[in-house]
Amino acid sequence: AEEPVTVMGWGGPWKDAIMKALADPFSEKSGIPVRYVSPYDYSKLLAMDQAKQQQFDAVEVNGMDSTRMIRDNLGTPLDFSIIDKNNLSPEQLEYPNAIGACSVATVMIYSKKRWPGDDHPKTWADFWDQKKYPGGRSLQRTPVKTLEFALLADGVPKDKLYPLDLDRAFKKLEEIKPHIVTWFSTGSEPQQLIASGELEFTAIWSTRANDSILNQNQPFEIIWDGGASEGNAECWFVCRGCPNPTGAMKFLNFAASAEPQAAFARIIFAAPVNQKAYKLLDKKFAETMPSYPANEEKMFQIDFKYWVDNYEAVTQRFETWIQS
Amino acid sequence: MNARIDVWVLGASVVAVLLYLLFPIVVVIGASFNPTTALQFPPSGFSLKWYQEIAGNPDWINAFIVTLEVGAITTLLSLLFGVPAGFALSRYRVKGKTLVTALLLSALVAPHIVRAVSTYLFYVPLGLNNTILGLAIAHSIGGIPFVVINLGASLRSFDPTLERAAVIHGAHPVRAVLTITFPVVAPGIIVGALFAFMQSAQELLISIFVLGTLQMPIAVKLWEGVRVAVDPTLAAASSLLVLAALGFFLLAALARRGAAPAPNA
Amino acid sequence: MAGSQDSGPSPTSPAPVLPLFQRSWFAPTVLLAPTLLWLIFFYIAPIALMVWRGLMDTGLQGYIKIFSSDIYLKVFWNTLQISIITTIGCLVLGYPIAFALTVVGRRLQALILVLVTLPYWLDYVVRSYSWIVLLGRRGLINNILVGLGIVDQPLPLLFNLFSVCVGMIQVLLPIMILALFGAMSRIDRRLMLAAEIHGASRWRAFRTVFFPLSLAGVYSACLLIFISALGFFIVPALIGSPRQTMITQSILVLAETLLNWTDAAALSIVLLVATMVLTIIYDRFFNIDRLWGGDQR
Amino acid sequence: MHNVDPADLKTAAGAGVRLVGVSKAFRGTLAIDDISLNIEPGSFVSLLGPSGSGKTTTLNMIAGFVTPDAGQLLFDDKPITDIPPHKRNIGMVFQSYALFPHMTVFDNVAYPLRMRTKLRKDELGERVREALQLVRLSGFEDRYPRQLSGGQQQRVSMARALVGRPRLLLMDEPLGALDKKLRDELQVEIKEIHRKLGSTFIYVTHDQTEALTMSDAVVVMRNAQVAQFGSPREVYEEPENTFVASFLGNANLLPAKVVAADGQGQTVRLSNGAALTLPSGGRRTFIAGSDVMLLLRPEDLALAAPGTADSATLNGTLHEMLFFGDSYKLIVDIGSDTLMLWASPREIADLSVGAPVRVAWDAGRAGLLPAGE
Amino acid sequence: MHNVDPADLKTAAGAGVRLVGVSKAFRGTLAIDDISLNIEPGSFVSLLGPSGSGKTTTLNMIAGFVTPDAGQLLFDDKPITDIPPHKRNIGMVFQSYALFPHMTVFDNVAYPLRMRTKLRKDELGERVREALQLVRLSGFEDRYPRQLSGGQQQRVSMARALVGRPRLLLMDEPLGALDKKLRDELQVEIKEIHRKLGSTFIYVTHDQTEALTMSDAVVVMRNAQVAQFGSPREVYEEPENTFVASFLGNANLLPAKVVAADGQGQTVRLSNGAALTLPSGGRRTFIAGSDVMLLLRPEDLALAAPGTADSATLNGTLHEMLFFGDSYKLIVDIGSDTLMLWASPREIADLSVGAPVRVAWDAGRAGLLPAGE
Ligand SMILES: Nc1ncnc2c1ncn2[C@@H]1O[C@H](COP(=O)(O)OP(=O)(O)OP(=O)(O)O)[C@@H](O)[C@H]1O
Ligand SMILES: Nc1ncnc2c1ncn2[C@@H]1O[C@H](COP(=O)(O)OP(=O)(O)OP(=O)(O)O)[C@@H](O)[C@H]1O
Ligand SMILES: [Mg+2]
Ligand SMILES: [Mg+2]
Repeated sequence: AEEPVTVMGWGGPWKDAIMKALADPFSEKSGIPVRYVSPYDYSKLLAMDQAKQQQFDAVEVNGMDSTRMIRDNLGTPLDFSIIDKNNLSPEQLEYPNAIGACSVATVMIYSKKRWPGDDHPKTWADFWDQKKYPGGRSLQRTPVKTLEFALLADGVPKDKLYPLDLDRAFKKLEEIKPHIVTWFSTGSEPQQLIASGELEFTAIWSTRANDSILNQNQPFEIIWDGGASEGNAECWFVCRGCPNPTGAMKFLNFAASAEPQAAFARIIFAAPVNQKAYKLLDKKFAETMPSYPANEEKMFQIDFKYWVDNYEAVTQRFETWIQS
Repeated sequence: MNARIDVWVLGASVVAVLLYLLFPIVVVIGASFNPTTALQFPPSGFSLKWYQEIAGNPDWINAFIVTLEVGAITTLLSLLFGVPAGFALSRYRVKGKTLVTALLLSALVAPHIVRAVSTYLFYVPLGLNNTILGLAIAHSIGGIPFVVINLGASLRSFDPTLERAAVIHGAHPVRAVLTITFPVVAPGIIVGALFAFMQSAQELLISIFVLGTLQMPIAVKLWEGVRVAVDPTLAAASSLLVLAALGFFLLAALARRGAAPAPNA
Repeated sequence: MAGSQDSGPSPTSPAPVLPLFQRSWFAPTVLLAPTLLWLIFFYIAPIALMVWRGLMDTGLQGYIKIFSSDIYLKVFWNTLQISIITTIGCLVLGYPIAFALTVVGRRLQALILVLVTLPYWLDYVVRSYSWIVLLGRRGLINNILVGLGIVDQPLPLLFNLFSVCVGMIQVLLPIMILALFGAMSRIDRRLMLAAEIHGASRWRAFRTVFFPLSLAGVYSACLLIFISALGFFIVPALIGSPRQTMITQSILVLAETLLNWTDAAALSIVLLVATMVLTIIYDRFFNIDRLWGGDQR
Repeated sequence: MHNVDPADLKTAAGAGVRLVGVSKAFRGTLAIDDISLNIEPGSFVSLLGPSGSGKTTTLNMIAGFVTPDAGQLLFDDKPITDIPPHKRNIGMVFQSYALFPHMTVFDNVAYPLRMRTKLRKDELGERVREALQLVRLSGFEDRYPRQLSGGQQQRVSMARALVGRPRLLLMDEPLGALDKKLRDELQVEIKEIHRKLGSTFIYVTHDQTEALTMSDAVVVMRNAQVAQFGSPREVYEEPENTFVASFLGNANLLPAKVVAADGQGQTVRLSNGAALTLPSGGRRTFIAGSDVMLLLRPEDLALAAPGTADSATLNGTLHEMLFFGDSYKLIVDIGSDTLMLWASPREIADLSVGAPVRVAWDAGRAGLLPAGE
Repeated sequence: MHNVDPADLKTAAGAGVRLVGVSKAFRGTLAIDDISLNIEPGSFVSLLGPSGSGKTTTLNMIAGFVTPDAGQLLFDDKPITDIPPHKRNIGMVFQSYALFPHMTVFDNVAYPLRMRTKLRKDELGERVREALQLVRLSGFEDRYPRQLSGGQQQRVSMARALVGRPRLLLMDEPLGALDKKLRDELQVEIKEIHRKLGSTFIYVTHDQTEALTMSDAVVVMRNAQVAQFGSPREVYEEPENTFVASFLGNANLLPAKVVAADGQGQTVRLSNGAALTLPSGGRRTFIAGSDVMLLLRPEDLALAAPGTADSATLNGTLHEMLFFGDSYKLIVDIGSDTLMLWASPREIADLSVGAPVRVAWDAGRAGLLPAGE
């Protein structure tokens, strides 16, 4: 039999989606079995690399970790004799040694039950306005995106965000701090809190927002304006020193193509980077995707280069601030 | 005894504490029947589909099996190392007893993330990563203190005259300890073993690192789900675990019926 | 009733007298050595190696950072505070139930024990969801309070120190109860009868006889709970606020998010050393021997 | 030796205790079987009986530690359940001592005083020392129970029971672990305290001499039942059955058949053929032909001068002779049965095992009991 | 009653035990103070003494549970440390029974057999049932210790010690919790077993009658020391000091002064002025003028016919008369001192308290002891 490809990524429903949309059809087609390993843990990938015991062949990492992988050169140069560039769209090849996998964003959602009319919150400035829009709100416990939201709320235009004006951002954050119900750290927390009525509006991952609205019928609506898009930064890599690079390339060739990307998006709402996939998606559904051009326009792109360089220092500052 | 205030107060506080302890179980079991993907209590309807999903998903079944395997070996190792240590610490004047104790107890707090990373790196040359045994060894570090402490507490009340009686009637001291001391303090050892198993079953980070590529114990399975999205499968899996524990207790109770009678009639 | 074994008169000292083991270094060495080696090899050595590598890479920088930043002091203080409250809470809630276990009939005892240990099998993560159901702004308690008009604004019960303690106590209470029950069931019940027949009301018999005799068990159970509480991270992360950040969470951020293993290891070492120091202080006050069944005085 | 004047002791009225048809079973073992007793206020009652006959259980029931399965317990004519144990003003010596291990001897003994009275510190110390002196343990105040020998622990338990001058004292073999000498001394003390206190004493013992010398009434227990309840003299001199007769003191019980019974007395024939005539008296009478047991107490037997032939003597051979310190125990073979009697060192000077002897018996003190059982 | 034929028992040679200058202190309390003893193989030695005198500690030392602070212990002339306790082939009855709570009575008793022998299952059962029958506990095989009364537990402990037919049997008050009747029966059994087994028996008791009747030798202990070591007759009839005299049996000890001492005998004067002459014999002699104690055992005293005047009588008044079942105990006031003696029911028929009485004494059996302890 063929040597299996080991893939590391997020678990739970994410894993189910990967298996159904990518791995199973791939195995069926190529005869190469896929072993999917979760949970996603970048530090583990790093530990394996340090120990020269890399066991993951292909990984799909988030924007921040993509940038780190590229910086630390943890990937293997892609073999375009196996990967057919023709099946890809240019957006997927933005980063070296990587192929764009999916596009996610962090957005604001609000309760339509609470603000049924047109007088609903529309911007981060509204989110900050506790007087006009009282109610439970939450943000993610990370400086990435949160500081950007604060600056947007303070009136900084979205193309002038970077390099971040940290003092200004923290000053603005100080205003909202007493009104934050919770600083969530897992994707499921805001979902639960919406369901149990604790939150009226919140920052949330677009995938989870769509799951709540479309699958759980929560009466919420996404505000794309001022959303934080990861753009094309969430990528597939083939790991340095992995046991089965050839298989991994074959897998990437399949996974990055349009049809699996569309299938994947349908299941887990993670938008395709491969624009060709939009042809396969229902229009109405496509409009809920962060990489849908109309939506992407309204959002800003997270500058992961900035973040990778400043992550530790800003996180320390953010943690000190948040804990006080 | 006739009804008395103190009995009522005690009874009421017992019921209150039990309600507090059991409340999460009620919520989780309730939520596991919710028909939609939301974790919701009280459930908006009744559906067994999350249970069906678990039954039909080999991942969950494997997770249960892995948890059992790791837990069993952990318990065994904890007993193997914990029982002699507990015995030595409670019976002998040992130099540096405080230090040994401190070392044992520190294993309970040692941040798991640090143990996870360091154990992973340490295991690489030993080839213990991705083995059930490797994880069980790592978990035994947290299980040993439980065995030692519970055994120590039991030995404290053990009447040493019993051991003397055994030795004088022909038992080699080691045999006296095995046939008299250990059976008498067995409840303490069993509680320690139970704790050792439980801490293994709930441990997360070391499991993620050491057992990463292939298998996944139940705690990791639950955690990875939660990090992305919560749906009632998690509640259903948790409920099954609790029900399994309950079933285990019932079986144990049935097995004990007719065996040794009550200790204090 | 008639003289059971465990409390018969035994005037001679309970010192270790197994004659085989009279060469006092031999047996304890044989018994302890494997365990110590095991711990040193699989627990101390990996951490020491990692710390050593860190020192090689970056020197003492990590430690300097820890002791010069307020944030870690604050985190240490949080950890201490939460652990103390949790320990006291567990003791207050666990003592009556452990006591009740010693007086009820055998069947009821078995039932309560099962009910007490059952929550232990519930995953940490899933059970914190239930506290949202109970304590949230739209949770059961607030719904009742607001519904009855006792308060007009929902009380902030969730995502604060209170909820963290509620969650942690619920997790650790079974251990506390079992540890206390173990200690209490070794107290000779006839002593309570003797106290009552000599004029003590039940309450005073409890106070003057049962309670002092249970103290040794209380101390060791508290140490166990306190030390276990020090290492928590899921509960404060899910139902606490950032103000209740505990040390393990900080270590997690360093190790998992920032990939700064050197500092993470340094912080862990500080935590480990602190634990050892606490244990030694405990020994000073309460005599660690009690934990192992040594003499009471 | 006893410097404490028990006249100091405050006199409290003794409590009356009544058991009505009380039973108790432990998982199938009947420990108490339908017992009724009426214990007069202020009396000294001993419970006597073989090991396992239910003495401790009876005491525990009176203390309220064991709930009867059936029957009623009255304390001063009130059902006992109406009074919580600590208000019953009882003192108790436990068979297993039940000393508080975390308290010194002093604190153990002071316990009832601290619970029941508000004595000043010096008065309290005085009373405790007094009690310890009574049990000969002055100077042991600061020891812990585990530093005492068995007998010393028992005495501390007794001091604790006595110190509060309770209305009812329950003592479960309080002198069981003591040597004869100390036992004798403490028996005298206990009687003295009983007299001065006026409390009711219920005293479990397995020593019949103790029961007979100390008590106003003796309850002989057997197999969870009361075999006989009466004054020491009654139970000793007029036992109701062979069990009581042989349990209390030594008894020669010889199977016999009544051959004649009239106003003058009853004549019985032993299995070795000898016929004996008992004068009529207060004892039980049997019709001619009944199978009976003839009770001859060793102290009513004596060696008769050899050669004298008399209807009140029995012939036999000396089978065994045991040294008992103050006397010798003789076993005499009279054919089908043996007789036991005591002889002083002087009397046996010229006797040896195997020698023929004649035993004289006191017809007026012999008794007849129903045979069987 | 005893259907088991002890002749079945295999004869094992008894072990010899020697203590040479042994001492032991517990935190300042001297429990054993420089004791030397030589216990012959196969003998039956009783340890007798007041509560707390060190009996249990001595036994524990022989068993090897307590290490002496000083001195040496020899077992069959080998230092005891050379033989580990479990190989010493000892049986032991513990003062606190020390039954294994998790085993049934059967398993408790079978324990030594399982440890020391490889008996077949049926043989084992046979031996256990035999041992239980000896202690009258047939039918209790399946009970757990906590379901037994105090006395029943003690008997199980005894069966466990006996069942293995050990070379040395240590018994710490093995009959302490039993009633007189059972005690008498079991004493006979124990002696019988001793005879058949040929083992050495070391027997702690607080009952001097038991010690005197059963033993080949008696060790009287006092305050951690040996007060006297000798045959029962020696210690009873020739006590070395007043402690031994009064501890063993009843003793009338009268302070006296030797007024004359020659080959014929010694004459002493009591504090009430009466002079008594003792014939010379094997006893201790004192020079004239010494302060001594005159020892008169109650059994050597008797009521003399009133009116007879004799140098071997003492005059007094009857002070007290106590019923003892088989006899009456009389206390006679002779001025400065009191005398205790026994009388049969017949003798006291016409006596009442306060009456003048004459007490005859047996000069040949009286003894003199050094005064002052
Ligand atoms: N907890 C119990 N479970 C079962 N049987 C019991 C229990 N307690 C006592 N018994 C039984 O009840 C009977 C009476 O016991 P009790 O303790 O009253 O005897 P006792 O007269 O005090 O004897 P002793 O003189 O030996 O102390 C005994 O046969 C005993 O075995
Ligand atoms: N562990 C101990 N700590 C302190 N003193 C002790 C200890 N064991 C015994 N003693 C003391 O040593 C002395 C001798 O005790 P031992 O038990 O040998 O007496 P015993 O002769 O068996 O008395 P009893 O007839 O009352 O059982 C006593 O005064 C006792 O208080
Ligand atoms: Mg009893
Ligand atoms: Mg003793």
